[in-house]
Amino acid sequence: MAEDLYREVILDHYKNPRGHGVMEDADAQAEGVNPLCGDEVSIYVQFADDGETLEEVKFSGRGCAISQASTSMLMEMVVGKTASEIAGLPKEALLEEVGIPLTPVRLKCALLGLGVLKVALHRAKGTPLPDEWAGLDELELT
Amino acid sequence: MAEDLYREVILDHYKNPRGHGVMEDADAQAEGVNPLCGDEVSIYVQFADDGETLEEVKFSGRGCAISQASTSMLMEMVVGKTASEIAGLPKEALLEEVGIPLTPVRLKCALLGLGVLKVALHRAKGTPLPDEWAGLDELELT
Amino acid sequence: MVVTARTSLDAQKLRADFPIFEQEIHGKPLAYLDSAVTSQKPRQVLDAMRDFYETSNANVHRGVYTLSERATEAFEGARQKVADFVNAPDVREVIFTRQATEALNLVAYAWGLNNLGPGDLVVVTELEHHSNFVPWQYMAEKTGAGFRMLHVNEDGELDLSGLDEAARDGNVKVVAANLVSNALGTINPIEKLAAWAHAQGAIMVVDGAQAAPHHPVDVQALGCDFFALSAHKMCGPTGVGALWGRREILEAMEPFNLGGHMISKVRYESTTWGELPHKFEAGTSPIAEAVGLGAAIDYLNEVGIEAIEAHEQELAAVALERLGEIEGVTLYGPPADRRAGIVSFNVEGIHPHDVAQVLDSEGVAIRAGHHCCQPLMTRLAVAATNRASFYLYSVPEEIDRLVEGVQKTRKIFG
Amino acid sequence: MVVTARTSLDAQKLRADFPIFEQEIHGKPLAYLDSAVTSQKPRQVLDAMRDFYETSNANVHRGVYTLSERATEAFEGARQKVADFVNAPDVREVIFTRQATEALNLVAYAWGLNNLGPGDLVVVTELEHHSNFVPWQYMAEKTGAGFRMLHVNEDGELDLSGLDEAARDGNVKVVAANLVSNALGTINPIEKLAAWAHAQGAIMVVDGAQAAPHHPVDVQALGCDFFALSAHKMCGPTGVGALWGRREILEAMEPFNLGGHMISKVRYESTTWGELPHKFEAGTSPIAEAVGLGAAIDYLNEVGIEAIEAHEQELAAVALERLGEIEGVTLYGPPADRRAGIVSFNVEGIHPHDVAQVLDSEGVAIRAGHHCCQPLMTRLAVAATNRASFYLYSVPEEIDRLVEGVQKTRKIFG
Ligand SMILES: Cc1ncc(COP(=O)(O)O)c(C=O)c1O
Ligand SMILES: Cc1ncc(COP(=O)(O)O)c(C=O)c1O
Repeated sequence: MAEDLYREVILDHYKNPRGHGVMEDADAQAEGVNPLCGDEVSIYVQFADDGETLEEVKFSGRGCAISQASTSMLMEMVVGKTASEIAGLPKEALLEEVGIPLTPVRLKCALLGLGVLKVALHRAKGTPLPDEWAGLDELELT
Repeated sequence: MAEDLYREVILDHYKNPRGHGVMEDADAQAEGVNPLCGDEVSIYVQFADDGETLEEVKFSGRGCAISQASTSMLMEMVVGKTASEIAGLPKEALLEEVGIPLTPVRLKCALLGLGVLKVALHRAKGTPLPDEWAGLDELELT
Repeated sequence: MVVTARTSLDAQKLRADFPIFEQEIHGKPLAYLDSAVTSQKPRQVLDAMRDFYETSNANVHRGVYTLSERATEAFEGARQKVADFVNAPDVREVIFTRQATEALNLVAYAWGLNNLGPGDLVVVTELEHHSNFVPWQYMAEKTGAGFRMLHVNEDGELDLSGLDEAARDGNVKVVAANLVSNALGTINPIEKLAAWAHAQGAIMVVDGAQAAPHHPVDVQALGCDFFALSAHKMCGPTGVGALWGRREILEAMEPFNLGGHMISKVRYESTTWGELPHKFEAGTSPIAEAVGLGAAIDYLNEVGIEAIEAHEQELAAVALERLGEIEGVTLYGPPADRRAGIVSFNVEGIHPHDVAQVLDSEGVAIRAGHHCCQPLMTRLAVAATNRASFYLYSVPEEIDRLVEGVQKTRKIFG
Repeated sequence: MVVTARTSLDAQKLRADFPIFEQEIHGKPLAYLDSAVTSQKPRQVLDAMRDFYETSNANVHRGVYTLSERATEAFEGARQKVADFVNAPDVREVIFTRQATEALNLVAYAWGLNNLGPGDLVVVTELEHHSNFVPWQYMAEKTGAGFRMLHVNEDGELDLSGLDEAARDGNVKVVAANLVSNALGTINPIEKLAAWAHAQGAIMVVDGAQAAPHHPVDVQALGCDFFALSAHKMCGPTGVGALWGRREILEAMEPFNLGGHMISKVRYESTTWGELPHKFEAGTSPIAEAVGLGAAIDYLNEVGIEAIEAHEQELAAVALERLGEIEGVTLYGPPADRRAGIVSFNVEGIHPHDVAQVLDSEGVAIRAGHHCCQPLMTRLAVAATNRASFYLYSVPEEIDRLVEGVQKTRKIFG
């Protein structure tokens, strides 16, 4: 049973996170904490010359396999997309990638990175931050 | 059943309270309220020349049959006694006079007058006011 | 023949849901006419709580394991039921408290203490229960704000013409009123009070403790900013109540109780608060009790709040008429068609405690006292009243027994 | 042959009192190792509450009628049980609250807000649960008082040598500490802290939430001024807790929540407070919950608190040893002979949430998180730990399953 919870791809992203690191002089940046588990994620974005397209993204942080793997997967998903595309990215798209059943508590872990990224873009570009992200009600998006 | 609750003597004291009235220039005085029922009793004492013996007592107030009748009975009991005798008067003595079974709530009604009298004597003569009267914990003895 | 199409309920049948009626008091069946103070509980509610403890008991929100998920689902499900019950726009606006009293204190402390000051005014009504009176009186004193009371007329209804006078001496910041008075059954015009409050720039705080069990509630239609209720008066357990508050206000507010769960980050240097509703729910919540409240709401919805209200008003009308026929009985409050299922009265020359005591010996439970409304008692110039109050399980025979009991009391004291 | 004469309990037999163990989780029997967060409830407690609702439900103190008298007797009887349980000198010193958190807030608000000011200091410990940390931090900030934290050493035990340094910068007015740490199981030297506090003229506030369920409590021997506990951690229901406070202090204090029941006289002009304990119990109390707490205390007394503590310490010692043998496992807290039945640990490279998730799939419920002790987590330089905690119904096989689960987690993440 427990084996199904952590598919190989999750464990792989957890152990070998993509885009892991810190970016100096990022164009957009935010960090978030899931105070329930202590998951922490910081996300850094560098835009392409059009000032819209995400050219490079990095994340740092620590936390459970779900939060770190899903953020790693997110990094792969978003490069090359525009800020407004990501603002409109439904959480289901990420959850599909993650691909394991998640209880409400773990859902917050899985969506931490996406929430932080949306906040970073909202701050840098004024992209909308719909109310549903406030629904991640335990997140402190600072 | 209900008939047993209100013995003839209680009803008699209630309808014809002994010592009912107000005393100007009383030597000792106090009033008390039972905030649960709104029973109110004021007691006035005049001492004999020895400054110790209760020569005259009066009470005024309003409230339920138990509180008013028991205070009326108390008036008859205490005339001629000294302040320290009354300070030492156990509540059981009054309750025996009242002579009906009382639930904890009604007990507070029945003992209101005695509490007020003890406070009046305590103030005027410094007679002891043992902790058990604080046990009438809903009483505001002002 | 015309049949009036109106929702109705079968109180005699509903009684079977309430185990308490299976006993006798002093050899007589229990006639419980004190539902305004606390209601009896149907089996459905007791079962829901027991089932929670036996299958799902765990702390909420924090556990990764199955029991805790189940508990969280049950608890948050109850929150949704409360939100729907009062027509809250957002479930996060519903905060679980101990009871209505604590809900009102939450507002008085977390909003009042931080927003009131000299030159400001708090306006309450003469009909208030101490729980919506004393917190405001206290906060006014603590902060230097003024405290004003809106009076009632002879019928025990608010005299709204006094509002502008109340506002004369300062800046009205809070208007606090109950929707239904527990002492007289008066139904207050909250919509008008709220409109007036908002015109003054004040918040409107509604004590819904006596309304929620008996009267359809729509916080949006009322136009209020806060609404408080208690589970134990609406077929639910003791130990839980709820506060609904307008989101913007709740978000801008300081927290009340502090501790576990209501925080985001705790550092030696400083602490940041969690999101709604958690910010206001410090410590372990009354979890099983919230589940019980949810089950009570299900029960009330099934019976139908409108049907409950109509049933109670019918009983109150009969009681008013029958008691009014007894010599020496004074009735308080508005006419039958403008009141909830509450009947307050006095019997000449007989203290309410004595009336209630005689009634108890006949198995009839009514309230005798100031009903936590001393300012109103002062206005009525009485120390106390007798009060009979009805609920969905009340039946007309209980009114017969009430009337007979009052007559008997008069005979004993006659 | 020598038989050691020591009270002991038969956990396997006691389990039969707890209906929750009759179920399976993911096809496995439930191993509930999260009792530090909330305990499971024995049938005896659930029955007592149900019986109350079915036979005696009414509001307390105010009713003249039979049901209300019965309810009052049950409720005040529960207060007496709490008083005896903590060896309070006077039953009126016991105040029912929602939980330990609210009990501590009561002190922080009603005492702290009115007695602290610039130049004063509040001292808490690094081991505090947020519920005995944040209220003091907040009140210090509100009143301008200073806020100091007593640190722990490597073993997670308080370093009392830091006390005088804490006192250097001001007038210590409050010392707040738990008797048993929920994060590490540390048992704190309250007697010493209280003596030091009193020497400074400070009050000693003890968070007993984690102690009361597992450890004999004598507030007089501890020498503290306040002691807080939660029913739900000690086989009782959610929704109720208790504060014990020293009578002179309680009497001199302002009230906390305001409203019905806690008053003496309410007038438009001013209000006077009721006597202890009512002054601190505004509104309808958690009546059935208090009755449940009383039944829980009866249950604990029957089993024997000393036997419970010995049983848990035995389990903790085994768990520490077995977990310590697993590669990559770090244990936190004091040695087995100086701690309560709580075991906090981490597994190298695996986040506690992942450990707990794998364990849940094996039917083993443990806690993963900061345990509402973020300042301590900062000190330990971890975001979270795994925590297994035991109670009277915990059995050694559950430790086997815990150990196997940890090993399995390591394999998955290996
Ligand atoms: C030491 C300690 N203090 C306080 C609390 C808070 O308890 P409650 O949430 O019941 O108020 C807990 C419970 O987690 C605890 O373990
Ligand atoms: C109108 C009103 N407000 C407030 C209260 C207080 O309710 P609780 O004691 O449940 O907080 C009551 C109950 O008596 C009430 O009738």
